[in-house]
Amino acid sequence: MSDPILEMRRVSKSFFSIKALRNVDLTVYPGEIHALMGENGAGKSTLMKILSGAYRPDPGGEIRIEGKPVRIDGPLGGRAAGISIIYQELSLAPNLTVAENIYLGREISRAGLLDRGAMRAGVGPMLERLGADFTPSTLVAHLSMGQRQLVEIARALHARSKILIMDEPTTALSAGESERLFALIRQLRAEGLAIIYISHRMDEVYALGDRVTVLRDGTLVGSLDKPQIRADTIVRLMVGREVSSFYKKDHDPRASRGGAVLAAIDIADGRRVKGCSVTVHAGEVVGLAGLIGAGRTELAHLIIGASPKTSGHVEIEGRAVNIRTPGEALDAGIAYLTEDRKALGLFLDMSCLDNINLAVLGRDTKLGCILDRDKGRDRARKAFAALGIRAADTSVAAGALSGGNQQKVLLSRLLATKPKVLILDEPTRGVDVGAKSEIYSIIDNLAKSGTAILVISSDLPEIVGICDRVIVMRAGRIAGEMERTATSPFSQEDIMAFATGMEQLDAS
Amino acid sequence: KELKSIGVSLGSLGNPFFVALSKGAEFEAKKTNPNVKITTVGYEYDLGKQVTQIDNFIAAGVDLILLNPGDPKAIGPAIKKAQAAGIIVVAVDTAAEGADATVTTNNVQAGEISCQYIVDKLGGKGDVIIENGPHVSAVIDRVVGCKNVFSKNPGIKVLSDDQDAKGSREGGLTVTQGYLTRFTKIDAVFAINDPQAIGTDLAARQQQRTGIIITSVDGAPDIEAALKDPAAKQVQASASQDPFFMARRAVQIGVSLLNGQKPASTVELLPSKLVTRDNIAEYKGWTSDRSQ
Amino acid sequence: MPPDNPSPQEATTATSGTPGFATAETKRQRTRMIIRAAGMLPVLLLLCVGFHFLSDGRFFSGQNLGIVLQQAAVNTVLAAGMTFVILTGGIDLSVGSILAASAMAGLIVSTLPDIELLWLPAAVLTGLVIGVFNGALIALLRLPPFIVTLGSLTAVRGLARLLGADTTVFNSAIPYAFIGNASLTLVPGVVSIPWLSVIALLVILVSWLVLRRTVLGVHIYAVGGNESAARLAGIKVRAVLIFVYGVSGLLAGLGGAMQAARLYAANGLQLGQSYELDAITAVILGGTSFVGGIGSIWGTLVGALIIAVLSNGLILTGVSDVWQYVIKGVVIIGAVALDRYRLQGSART
Amino acid sequence: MPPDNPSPQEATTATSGTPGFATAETKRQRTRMIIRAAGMLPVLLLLCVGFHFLSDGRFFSGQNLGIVLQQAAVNTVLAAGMTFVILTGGIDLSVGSILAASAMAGLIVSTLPDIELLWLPAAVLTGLVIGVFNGALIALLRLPPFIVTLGSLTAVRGLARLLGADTTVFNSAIPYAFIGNASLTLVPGVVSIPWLSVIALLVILVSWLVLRRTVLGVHIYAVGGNESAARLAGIKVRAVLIFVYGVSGLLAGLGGAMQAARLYAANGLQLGQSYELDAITAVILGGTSFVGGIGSIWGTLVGALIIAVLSNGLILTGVSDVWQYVIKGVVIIGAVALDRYRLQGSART
Ligand SMILES: Nc1ncnc2c1ncn2[C@@H]1O[C@H](COP(=O)(O)OP(=O)(O)OP(=O)(O)O)[C@@H](O)[C@H]1O
Ligand SMILES: Nc1ncnc2c1ncn2[C@@H]1O[C@H](COP(=O)(O)OP(=O)(O)OP(=O)(O)O)[C@@H](O)[C@H]1O
Ligand SMILES: [Mg+2]
Ligand SMILES: [Mg+2]
Repeated sequence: MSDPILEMRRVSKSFFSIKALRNVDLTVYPGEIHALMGENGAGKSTLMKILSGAYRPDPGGEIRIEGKPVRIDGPLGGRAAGISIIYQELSLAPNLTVAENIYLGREISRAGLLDRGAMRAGVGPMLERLGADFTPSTLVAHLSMGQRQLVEIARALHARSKILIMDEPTTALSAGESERLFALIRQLRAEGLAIIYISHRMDEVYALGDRVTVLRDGTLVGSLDKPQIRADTIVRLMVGREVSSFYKKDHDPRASRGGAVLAAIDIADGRRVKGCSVTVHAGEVVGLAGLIGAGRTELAHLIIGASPKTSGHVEIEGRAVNIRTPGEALDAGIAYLTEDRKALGLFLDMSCLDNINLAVLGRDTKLGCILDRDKGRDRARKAFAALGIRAADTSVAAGALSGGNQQKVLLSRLLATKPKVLILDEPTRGVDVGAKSEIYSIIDNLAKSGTAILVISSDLPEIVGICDRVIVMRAGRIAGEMERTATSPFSQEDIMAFATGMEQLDAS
Repeated sequence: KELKSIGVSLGSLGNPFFVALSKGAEFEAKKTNPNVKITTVGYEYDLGKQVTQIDNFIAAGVDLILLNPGDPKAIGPAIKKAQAAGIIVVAVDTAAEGADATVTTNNVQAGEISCQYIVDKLGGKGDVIIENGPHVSAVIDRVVGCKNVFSKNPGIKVLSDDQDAKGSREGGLTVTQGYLTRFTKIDAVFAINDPQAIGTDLAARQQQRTGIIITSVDGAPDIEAALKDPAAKQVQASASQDPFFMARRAVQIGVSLLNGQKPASTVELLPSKLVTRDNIAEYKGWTSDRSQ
Repeated sequence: MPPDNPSPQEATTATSGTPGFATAETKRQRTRMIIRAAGMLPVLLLLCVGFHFLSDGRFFSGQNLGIVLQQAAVNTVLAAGMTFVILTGGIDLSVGSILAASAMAGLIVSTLPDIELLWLPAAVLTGLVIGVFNGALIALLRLPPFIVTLGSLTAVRGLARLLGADTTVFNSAIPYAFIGNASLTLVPGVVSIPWLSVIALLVILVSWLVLRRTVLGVHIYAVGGNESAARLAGIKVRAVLIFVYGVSGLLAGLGGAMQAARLYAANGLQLGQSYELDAITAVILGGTSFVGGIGSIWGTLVGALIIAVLSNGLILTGVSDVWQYVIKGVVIIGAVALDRYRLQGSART
Repeated sequence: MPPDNPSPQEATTATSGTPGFATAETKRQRTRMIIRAAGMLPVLLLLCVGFHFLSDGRFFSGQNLGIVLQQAAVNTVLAAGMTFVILTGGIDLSVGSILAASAMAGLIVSTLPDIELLWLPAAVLTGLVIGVFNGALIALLRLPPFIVTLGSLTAVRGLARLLGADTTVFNSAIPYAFIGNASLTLVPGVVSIPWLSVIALLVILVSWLVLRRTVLGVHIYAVGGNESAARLAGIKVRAVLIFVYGVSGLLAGLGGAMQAARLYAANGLQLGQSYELDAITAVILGGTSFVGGIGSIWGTLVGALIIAVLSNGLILTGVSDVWQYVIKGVVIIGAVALDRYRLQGSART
């Protein structure tokens, strides 16, 4: 093997007295894709931020690039050292154009004046290579999450660095876009780049990883070479125990299946959703699949009254209900888990207690209006136990939890309303394997108890693994629907065919 | 009884008038007792703030309060409170209900002589403007005085009297720019104080409008300069006040009250004299050396 | 725009694998909580002690403390309302003008025969109506709070002047005048509290109750913390916004009534000028964040007291008017800087 | 929300599978862009025409337009600086006080023999120094802009008064007085523009150049749009913040110089009182968002003109002082409401 391009030795990092990393060693060779894995909060992003210069490590460690010790001072230092990074949290300025964002911090200028034309021209080929369907002069605010992710990728690639770090780059990408990205990554590997790839999705790690390094609680617990990369080994290293069955589907939809609980009929918003009907029965888990931008989130928003419908109506247990606001949806028994838990779900500065109780506070009053905190505390404590939320206690601010635990807190808020219908939008986005399997079993248990569940997901194995029925959307319309039968479970390929429109070609 | 400490609450200390007033008070108080402690504050035309300041003076244990009341009547209760704490209260520049004594310029008379000058110059006939200012009692009195004179002369037509030029040069300039566009013929402007008068003159000069007689009230240093300035010849007169002397009188009266001597009258009105371009040479302004 | 650093409690991810870790964390967190709750209290005490020495021991006299409390009262009431507004991430620039308009309305009613006793509700109601109007514009038309309340700062000032036809309205026999100038005696001859301060304290208590012990309070914090999440969580964001601006208006009206009772008079122009700045300063000194969602009403009380102590102390020590400006400005910046330093490493303000 | 700089290719978000969809979308967006670029211009024109009729055709006279331009000049300059600050998500409340201090400094220098010609640079420099000081406190100590500039609003006001020992400083022979009162003749006897407006226009042009055509400009927008993203991209966020507050201070200093040349006098207390509100109003009327990152300098110009037209028009039509307050407030709210209505369905402002 050639000489390592990057060696990190005894790197530690503490935030006030919290040790996020303790003496971590990492060695990366040119021309390899090095997967970095670990539970939420294990310290993966922190390690990478040290490398990119966003954080300064505690004294004592050492970073060598191509054998030479380097000190990385600030983001500019990271760039100078030949490192580029796609951060886990999108870090684009929404008010600037795609080209401006890609060139941010290293603009092309002539005599102090910006050369926008050169910048636009400079990013064009890169966008083409990524298969982007937007132009360099589009405002980032007008892009969807997936498209923004592409901009981030373009920015990282554009820097032409020796080491490329990707921190969960596919969380907002659909299968097609992901595939294109993987092809590109392989091509870059062939060009001799070292790529550090962080993901919670096992299939991606199998597909790409040449080597896997696993972190747990801020320490390095092991490195695996290609032949050793097996799900059970990785998971054992990450979690420290066996996680037996990953997808859990014990409920029997036919046994508990009652009438339709949710019937959304001919829903449209006049823009992105064009007449969609969806029914979900009691005790059934229905998947809503589709490419990014197919309009699944928007459909859910229309159902719960978060955006105004131009046509269609919603029936709950056969009765038409008029839903104009999310509050009315909750009253009608529909709870919605947002895909963007930081921006639209949680109150990061508020305690878990308040976050969990927020939607049902009205039930906790005494003397007409005074809050009965004990009831809420009780409910929160039960939720912590039931969903296995790991935090010091219920008074911890929600923003302090790891991604998986935040997701569970948000889920607890919905469950507290005892909904008849639960709409889960990307319920496991950015969540580690341990928490993922826990969320699956929560979904399974809810179905068993008769809740009607609609799962919107871009993670096809997940849809196949947990759903009884799947509805596929394409460009704002329902493109197809498949039911699982004992004899013919639907496959990822079937879903993709509907999602991309291939099934029409097949038929003709 | 010796005057040990004195509190002064004035309109706004950025106004040279009140600065001269506070200097006069300081001069006289120091003459009585060189170690006297003087606290001077501006209430920025906020009644609540002035009452607060009086409370603070009571807490600080002053012997005498010199007051330019924000409102003649409204300040009454606060004055009673101070008096109950054994403090002598003397109002300056504006009368105040219940004060132990009041020393003011006769603002009505000041408005009268300033506007009489306009009437005389115009021969009792013409279109004039009363350029109003902040609605405080001194300003209201000046306008009353001015209107007294104008209403006696049927040939005088008041074009407008309801614009607030904020008592400042800038306000005078801005408001007059509007007036000059609105009225094609203006023979005279009475501004309620000197800065407004100068602002008025600036606006007129900017638009090359001549033949406007501008008068005002105050006799401030900048009007002195303007009255001597050949370029500003439209500024013609100002009814002078003497803040330095006013404050000295107020302190004098306060000290005698402190020693149990009642003044002949509780209200002392200081007459205003008209300063014009003709007599400006003899005028002793606010900043002239007063330590004699 | 604040740094948006990780929140203080960050990092209590308490991975169950590390025992002892969690408890140490909890302890530290608790200490930090206490420091934060104390907020600007140390600064306040420092100022008091400092002024006591500089004023030859006049500061800590019963009489002077009464005066300070009384002077803080109106600003405390306005700042309490402002706290509600700023907690939702908004701002209310119109409180000074509302105060003037309410005081005018109150005094005018107090001079009418038969209904003179209604002057107090009239004043408070005037404030409430204007506040709700502000709130409706902000919540229903989704206009920026700064512009709406700036507009009413101007328009309501005009209204206040119109009400009294630009004169001072005066009524030395105004009913309930005792709230403006009398004190509530607790221990006869020893301890008595000005009624104005009693009212201010009651306002703070009720505000605390609403913010911390009712559903509405949690909703206010939620709207400030994350408005779109609040909407998705089923909170009636518009109603909450109308409520907070209504409260701010109502309390400005109450402030107007207090001022009227204190002065026996009101003037549309000379009342409440730039009170909004004092109220906002009190809120921010008290540690409430402009971003919304973070802050406490007790902090606001401390902030209002700091401002009152500063005004009183500077006059007590005989600092000249001009220097009072300079010192006040420097102390305000200094206090926040000190606070930032004290809380270093912890969350945004 | 999104500002100017509309890109025609915009909006190609459409999935390639839906032809027709894309073009409809593009069209709608393009219309919206044009409407948005026009901003408040329709409101401004409406006001002008309205006042023209109400004032018996006096509004659109060459002379009156000159007056309006001149009266808008100082506010335009302050608002230009404020635009830089608000674009980063901050606020500068101290511009009025800085203007006063700068004017004082300038006038004092103008009365000193030998160096009287230096009064103009002295004024501008005074503003710059104070502005940089604000910026340093905000950027280096990470204090909230509102509190820092509120503190300097007070402290610098004190400074301005101290400079002149609380008197009005005047100098009827101040050098370069022509910039305050004379006009630049373009077509002799027909078209002439007040020098004050020429300066204001230059300031707007230079601001536009900096904001839209330089690297620094992009960085300012980036800091306002997403501060942490800007930091991660290697932008020197602190330097940017110090720069914008420095610019705001410098332009306030220039405003002070303009005011001094116009009035031949300065008074530490009276000059520039509550100018910050006018400047902020102009910026917000111009469509710049308080959140930062969104807005344009041309909008600010229109906003400043609206304010000037309103003041001038109300005097021209002979509306009394009290009613001017009411009408101004209502028009400001109405203008923003109209704008919101016009842009309905599009993103946040
Ligand atoms: N800026 C910060 N301040 C304080 N603590 C932090 C900060 N950033 C991270 N941490 C803590 O450091 C630990 C590691 O976090 P990190 O983001 O590196 O985890 P991760 O492995 O990337 O998790 P995920 O898979 O959820 O992205 C966590 O306990 C986190 O709470
Ligand atoms: N805030 C927004 N502004 C502009 N366009 C948007 C916005 N949100 C979504 N879109 C666009 O609307 C279309 C449908 O989006 P929607 O979020 O409903 O799709 P989705 O199938 O849920 O995909 P995702 O997985 O990205 O949420 C996409 O083309 C997207 O680009
Ligand atoms: Mg991470
Ligand atoms: Mg979605």
